[in-house]
Amino acid sequence: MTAVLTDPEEAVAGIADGSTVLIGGFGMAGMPVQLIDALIRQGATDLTVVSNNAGNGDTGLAALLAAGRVRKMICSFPRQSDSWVFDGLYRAGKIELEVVPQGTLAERMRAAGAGIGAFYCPTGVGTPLAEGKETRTIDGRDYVLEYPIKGDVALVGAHAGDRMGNLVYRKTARNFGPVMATAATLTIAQVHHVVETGELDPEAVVTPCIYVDRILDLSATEATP
Amino acid sequence: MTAVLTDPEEAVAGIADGSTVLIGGFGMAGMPVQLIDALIRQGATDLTVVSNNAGNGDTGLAALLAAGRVRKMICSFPRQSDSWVFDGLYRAGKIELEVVPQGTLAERMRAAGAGIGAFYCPTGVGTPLAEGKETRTIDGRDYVLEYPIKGDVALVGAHAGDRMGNLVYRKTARNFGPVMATAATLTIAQVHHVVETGELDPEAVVTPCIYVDRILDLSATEATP
Amino acid sequence: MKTTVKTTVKTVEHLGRGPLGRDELAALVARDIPPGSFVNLGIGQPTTVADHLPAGSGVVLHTENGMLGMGPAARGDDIDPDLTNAGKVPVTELPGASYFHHADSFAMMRGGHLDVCVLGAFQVSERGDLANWHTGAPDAIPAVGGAMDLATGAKQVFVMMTLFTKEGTPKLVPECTYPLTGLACVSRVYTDLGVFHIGPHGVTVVETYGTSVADLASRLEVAVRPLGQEE
Amino acid sequence: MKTTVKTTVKTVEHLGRGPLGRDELAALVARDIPPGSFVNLGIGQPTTVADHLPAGSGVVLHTENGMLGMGPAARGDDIDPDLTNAGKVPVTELPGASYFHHADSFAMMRGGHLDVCVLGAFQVSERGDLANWHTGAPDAIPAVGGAMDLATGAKQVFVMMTLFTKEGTPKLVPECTYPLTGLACVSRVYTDLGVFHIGPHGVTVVETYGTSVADLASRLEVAVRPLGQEE
Repeated sequence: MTAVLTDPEEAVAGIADGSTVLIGGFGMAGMPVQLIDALIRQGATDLTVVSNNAGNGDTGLAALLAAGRVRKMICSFPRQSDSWVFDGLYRAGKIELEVVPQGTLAERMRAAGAGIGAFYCPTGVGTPLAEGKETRTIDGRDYVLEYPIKGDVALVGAHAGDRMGNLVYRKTARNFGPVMATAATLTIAQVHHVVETGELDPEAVVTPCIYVDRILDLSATEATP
Repeated sequence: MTAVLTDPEEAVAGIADGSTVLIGGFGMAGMPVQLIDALIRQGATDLTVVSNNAGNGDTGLAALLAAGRVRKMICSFPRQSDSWVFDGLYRAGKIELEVVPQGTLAERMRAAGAGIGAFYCPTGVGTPLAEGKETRTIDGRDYVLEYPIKGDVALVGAHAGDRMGNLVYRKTARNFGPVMATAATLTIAQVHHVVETGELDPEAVVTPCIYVDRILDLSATEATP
Repeated sequence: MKTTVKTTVKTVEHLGRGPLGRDELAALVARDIPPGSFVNLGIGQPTTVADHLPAGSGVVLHTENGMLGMGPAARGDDIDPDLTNAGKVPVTELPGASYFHHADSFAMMRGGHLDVCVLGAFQVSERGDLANWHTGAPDAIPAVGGAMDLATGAKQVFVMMTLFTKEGTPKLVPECTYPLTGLACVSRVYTDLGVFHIGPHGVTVVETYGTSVADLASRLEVAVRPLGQEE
Repeated sequence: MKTTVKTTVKTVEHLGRGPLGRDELAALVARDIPPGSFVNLGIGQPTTVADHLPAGSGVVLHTENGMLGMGPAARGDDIDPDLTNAGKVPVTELPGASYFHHADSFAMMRGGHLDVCVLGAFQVSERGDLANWHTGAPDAIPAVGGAMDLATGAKQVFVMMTLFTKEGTPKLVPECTYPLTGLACVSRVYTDLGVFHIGPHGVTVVETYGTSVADLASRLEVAVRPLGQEE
């Protein structure tokens, strides 16, 4: 059953050193900023972080990196105009990097959530990102074998949730959240508000409650938009 | 661009002999009955039909089978209390049957729609349905290699569509429709009514218009529920 | 590696009564489903477990045709042809329900997100192999549905069945003779004559109804141990 | 197997003018996108193609961060942090839009459902190999984003680029020297000096701007043929 919490520290309690943490968001849209900040205070270290980017500016994921908590980044696009924290760590040899094509990143997490052992993917064939990977020709087309990425924890930013744990997102802030929620042992979502069970349209629920362990309700700490 | 049609004959025009036809529905929920009836009148034969069941009673898919148009059924559950048409053809050796676990059936069509070449699936390992299939142990668990099922045509029953071709479904009538819509070269959906573009909630669209080639609007021929 | 587990819990032999009736069996399964679990109930007898889940249990029912939060069977005006369970029986929707398509529904199953599924069976082996989709009869038309997906995907597979066929042949067996649904997937077997747990070290009898552990041991080819004597 | 294709269509040499400006190039690409297409425009210069699509073209824009039916860039009060394009620029929503998650969005791409994507490039080879994600410089931090997914998935990949680097090195080359994004995926190359089609029999010049086919042929190491002389 999903726990609905208002205390960010409680929301991230128990995340262990060495965990693989899936962090949603694409740029700032869907980024679970309050959960990341709480994770920094919580102190877990030696983390592998899976996220599309590798932090922007000095806050959020960049702050987690700056605090030295991340051993390895798995992402599609670390280099951005404001990714100076990651850039510095990488150039100093203080962080490992695995670059994965964006769709393969999403599909590998989907595979983890869907119980798929591995899949043949056409993306990246013949490129440096396929080096060392098993390939196979199927029906005349070449594919690379890709394996699931499973998280110990997923931190997801959704728009709203209900008391049972169902989630809805808003516009392109949906991005990686629904996939990551399926791929982690412990899924923690921050939402702008929590509604009573039954208030979300069952046809429009994006993440069913089965995938959500904890919800951090930000409504008490955020100004209503 | 999606064609919105009111004539069932126009909706199924051009389906060729020998086609693989994906037919949505689970029991009667989501079954595209009017499209199947039109396909019977259209006359295409030597079909491979992919659907969860193999027809009920004497109408719909059962009538297509009775008309001798189907060379092969790919389904998860042909045998039902009222599947006498299929049962008779099968026992008479007049139809081929490939039985696929229900989730593997859905995932194989999803793979076709998602450009996945093949995937390692844990379902069916060690059972007769895995016989002759390639297997592999990954991280200590056994998997069977499964290949995509691609349709030449998908016939889907949705609840409503807009003029651009976006679809929404209703309750458990959603079932196979959204997956089949992605997996066929030509996707034809029947809907109870068509609304103006912009009237469907973009957050709640289940099948984006890119997957839909033709919509058959039943509102003129159906009593409003 | 052999480990010895000794517990002070003892098998309960309900001797002053007959075997469990179908309703009693369903109630027993319902009792053992942890509150708040996500559960899929198979077609047929397992479906009746829903009627015995206590109010407020927080158990959420999944149906593989694309719904979480399924309610009881629909009656009268509540019947909606667009809302059925996996057995194609009209059902209802509870607050907090959600709908999803078949690939998402089976991703949920295959991905190990359901806590429990309850299935019927022709046979269960002492290793937990399940046979429940095909009698192997030469004229039978094979039909598997979602049985293999459930057997493979759920965290725990509970089986409900009679312990013996009408002909008196045991259904809890050393090795399944019917075609398999899944390998080493069943963790508990609920029968009219007793409840069995299947673990890495074999079959344990948790309770008996209208019979004793010794009697069951003599009638089954499978080695069954009472609780407290697991090896 | 070699086949000989002869057409009566001739390459158009626009000689009484200079090379195409960036806006003219974007307009040229926009002109060649069939009405009603589903299109993904890459980050940077390709994004500007949207400004040149004629009203009523019915072209539907996809953005890989989970939207179909993307509108123009948002300004002023329309800016919504929850609605951006793949370049993280705030955009707007058109009637008939839909949202989906990242796995669904890239399934749409990988599955071959987009008619056209338009990408920038460092190099394109005569076989249509694309290099656009990495300069191969030893100190560069690799970052691929969705480039490989688009190159692999779209039915047609259009490239927009200058034909030569600032140093005068051709970017349409016999063999890419930069790390590849995709193999044999580019079908058309739109440059300031000319438009090229890449087919199974090599590179054809469709139009030139401020230069001639003969001049381009002399400056490129790739064999380029005028239209009507494809082999």
